[in-house]
Amino acid sequence: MKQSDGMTVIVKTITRMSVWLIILYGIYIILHGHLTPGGGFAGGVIIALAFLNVMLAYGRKYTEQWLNVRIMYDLVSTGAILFLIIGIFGIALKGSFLANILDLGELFKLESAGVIPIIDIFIGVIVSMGLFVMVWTLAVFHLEDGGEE
Amino acid sequence: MIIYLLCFILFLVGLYGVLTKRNLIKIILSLSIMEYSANLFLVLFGYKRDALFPILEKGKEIQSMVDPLPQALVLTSIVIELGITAMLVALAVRLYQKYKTFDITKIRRLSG
Amino acid sequence: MIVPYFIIIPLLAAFLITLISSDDDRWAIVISILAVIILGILSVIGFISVSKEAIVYSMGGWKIPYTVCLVLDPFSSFMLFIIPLIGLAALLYSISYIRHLSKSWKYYALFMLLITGMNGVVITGDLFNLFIFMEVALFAAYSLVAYGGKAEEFEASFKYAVMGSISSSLILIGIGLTYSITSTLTLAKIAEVLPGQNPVVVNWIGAIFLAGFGLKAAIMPFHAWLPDAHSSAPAPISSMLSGVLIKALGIYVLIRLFYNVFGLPKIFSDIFLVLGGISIICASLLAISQWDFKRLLAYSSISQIGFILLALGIGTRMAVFGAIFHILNHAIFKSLLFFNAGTVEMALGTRDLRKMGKLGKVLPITSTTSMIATLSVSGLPPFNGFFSKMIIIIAAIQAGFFQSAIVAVIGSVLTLGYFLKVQRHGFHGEKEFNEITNVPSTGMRTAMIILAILCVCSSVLIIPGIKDVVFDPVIDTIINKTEYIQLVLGR
Amino acid sequence: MIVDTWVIFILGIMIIGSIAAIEQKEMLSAIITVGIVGLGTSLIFLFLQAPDLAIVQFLFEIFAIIILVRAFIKPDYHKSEPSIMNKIVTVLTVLVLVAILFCSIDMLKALPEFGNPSMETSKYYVDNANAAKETHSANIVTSIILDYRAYDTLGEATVLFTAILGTITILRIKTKKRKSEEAIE
Repeated sequence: MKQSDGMTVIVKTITRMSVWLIILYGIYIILHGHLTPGGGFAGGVIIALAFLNVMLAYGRKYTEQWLNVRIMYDLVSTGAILFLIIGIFGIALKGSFLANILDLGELFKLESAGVIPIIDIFIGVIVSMGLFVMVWTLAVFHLEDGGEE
Repeated sequence: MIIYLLCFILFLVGLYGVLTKRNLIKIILSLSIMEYSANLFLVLFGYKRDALFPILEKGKEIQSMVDPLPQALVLTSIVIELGITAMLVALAVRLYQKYKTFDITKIRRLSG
Repeated sequence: MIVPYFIIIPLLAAFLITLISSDDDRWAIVISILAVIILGILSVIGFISVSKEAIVYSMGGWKIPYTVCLVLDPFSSFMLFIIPLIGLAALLYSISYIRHLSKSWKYYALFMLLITGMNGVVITGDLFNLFIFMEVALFAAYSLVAYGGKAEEFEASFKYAVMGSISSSLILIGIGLTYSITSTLTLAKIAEVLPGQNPVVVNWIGAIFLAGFGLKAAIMPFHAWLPDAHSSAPAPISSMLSGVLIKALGIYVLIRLFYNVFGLPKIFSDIFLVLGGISIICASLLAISQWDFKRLLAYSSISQIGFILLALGIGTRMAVFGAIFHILNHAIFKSLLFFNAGTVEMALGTRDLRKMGKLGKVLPITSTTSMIATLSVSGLPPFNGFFSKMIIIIAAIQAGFFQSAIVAVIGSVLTLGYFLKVQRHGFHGEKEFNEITNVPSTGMRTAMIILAILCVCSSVLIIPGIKDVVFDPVIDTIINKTEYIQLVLGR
Repeated sequence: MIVDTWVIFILGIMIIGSIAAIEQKEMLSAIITVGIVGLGTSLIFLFLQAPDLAIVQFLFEIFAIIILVRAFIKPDYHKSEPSIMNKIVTVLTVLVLVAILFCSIDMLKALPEFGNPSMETSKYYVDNANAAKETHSANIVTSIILDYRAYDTLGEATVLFTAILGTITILRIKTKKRKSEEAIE
């Protein structure tokens, strides 16, 4: 099974056309987490699956050029830190950890529910980037030479 | 009651797989079956007859809703389940690399 | 309010280490040691401030049963003190030990996550939250056990992960059953509602939790993973796992659930007594037949956990005192023994007691501290192990459990037996060594010396004046079920 | 009552499917079968009025299958010879599990009836959609996981973070040859 070559032209073309749509849909799901079913976890996995699509269709080399795994990995910890910092802001502004510090806004509006959509975005970043990095590490691992010095 | 019983049978099937199967991947699969059943238990306990999902819609009257708390809990445990699957797969791949087999009875450097 | 910082600090440290470190591990070491020291100071402040009145902290400013609450009472702050204490020693020991294995910042990030998980379990007052932070600690533990990168380590880690996830599923079902009959997740509220429920379901829940958390504590029928995991892990991780993790995730939760929530029904105290007795005797017998140093120590951990469980089964005030004192003492001397084993392994490249010999000359500090730890674990005065074991035995006799007292005495004798074997073959054997390749570094030696001093010093805690200050509030929180409910629910 | 019938039907299929997956000789079909069992779970979540969970379960299931197929690689990795010991273990395990099942019937009977939870705590969230009014999030499940119990979600994100870090650590670890290994070889 050669992974670096990728699949046929048809698959590649369809992937190229659909990947942005899938990512957009994932972002939509993340942003509407407080209004409709879905949220950070579901949307994050959708985005991760889009990246995975690219990896399966184009192979490892192209994906390495397209995506920087190291930056994705840093984004995971950045997302986690920002989530924690929001919690700490809760202590500073409202006196208790993870309090809803922002204005609640109007029910059923996209920009409502205070801090909830923001946390949803951070979770989306953690899940999408993190799961892709996880699968990437599994995929680049060679049984023959992996890990031995 | 019959639903709970079936759900518990599903759990025991998973447990059976973990205890008797010798292939690492089979063990991982059985573990995920166990987790499905545990998740199902939680959601079953929260179901209310003739109630709707706990999401408001604009311009719609507030109706009776099913219990949202178990759903929140299960959302968490599904993510945990994926985490443990990934870690077990990583370990299984490393074990294959070292022992050249997925059979747990042949992976036995530790004993006693 | 200091309560949420017990989670925030180690979590922030873990995330920062992941974010800023590249190939270098210097910043990781600095951050993690700093975080552990701050946690230690916080826990002391916490212990002093809660000895009069415990703190209940509700998340996000919501009312208690509707959100997650954190409870800092004397018992949890006692555990919160042990975690950074052993953690600091383990970190000091790790610095050069891990460079010797494989230098990476990931070790420190995972170490901080391990501490986060344990702190989270100890401080929470919510059943499901306890489950989540237990998983954090376990995930970190699985990957740290495999950190050495050898075949046996992956095997041990796989076994541990499989066992751990079986018990996690069991616990999740237990949580589901609890929720179905009590309709709440706050431990105090469960404790209030549970007595009026159907006893069949309540006993089943108890049995499921006993199996689930018993697996984490490695009580005897559920112990199969511990000897592998604890003997294969890197030495500082073995000491964290044996010294703190099985107590924070296993024993602590068992005490919280069965004392504070279930109110220790008779049937479960009997089960505790029986399982404790089985653990003491069987694990000691298994330990005697071992030649692998770390494996012997791992079996010894099971038998010492048996002592704690036995004391919990007796359930009198004195027995509980013995149990928590033994938790502290076992954490100290078992960590020290694992450090010794790690140093010897690093120096000689073997864990087999038959291949060791006279080590007094080449490893003077290791062999002296191991002697202190041996005397301590086998219960000889004036070391700390003697006092906690003696209190447990006296409590058993006072409460009329003569069989348990006899079992405990036999257990202590067996312990002395297999540790004499360690000393005789491992440190005072016939083989002579003149030179060794890997000399223990300053950090490693410091860690061992600190713990050896603590082995002697912690027997001071038995003096009545000090005991009243340190242990009495802890015992009060464990014994008083109603007080815990009133405290959390604010009545 | 139609929900009961559907749930029992799907659960029955799931049990048959999981037995089939566990006893299956070929590994790829076993993985796919477990995937179908997972999708059955997702379907039950839909019937039980939990669309959030159905979506998340569905997506995470796909992800889990991808990871598992990645570990499977080639069929000849999974040869195993039958042994008598294994058969004895299997029979004993089945007996013990059936015994547990019979003991559990009493407990399962004593549980609250299906479809009729007491909801003492969650009344607060659901009555008049109180949770939505307090947090201004129309999705009450979201309002619980990200506001009332946001601390749980922080823990959950940490679990995921730990799993990622752990996977990378396990797969990337490089070992120096240690003395003990040299001694064995």
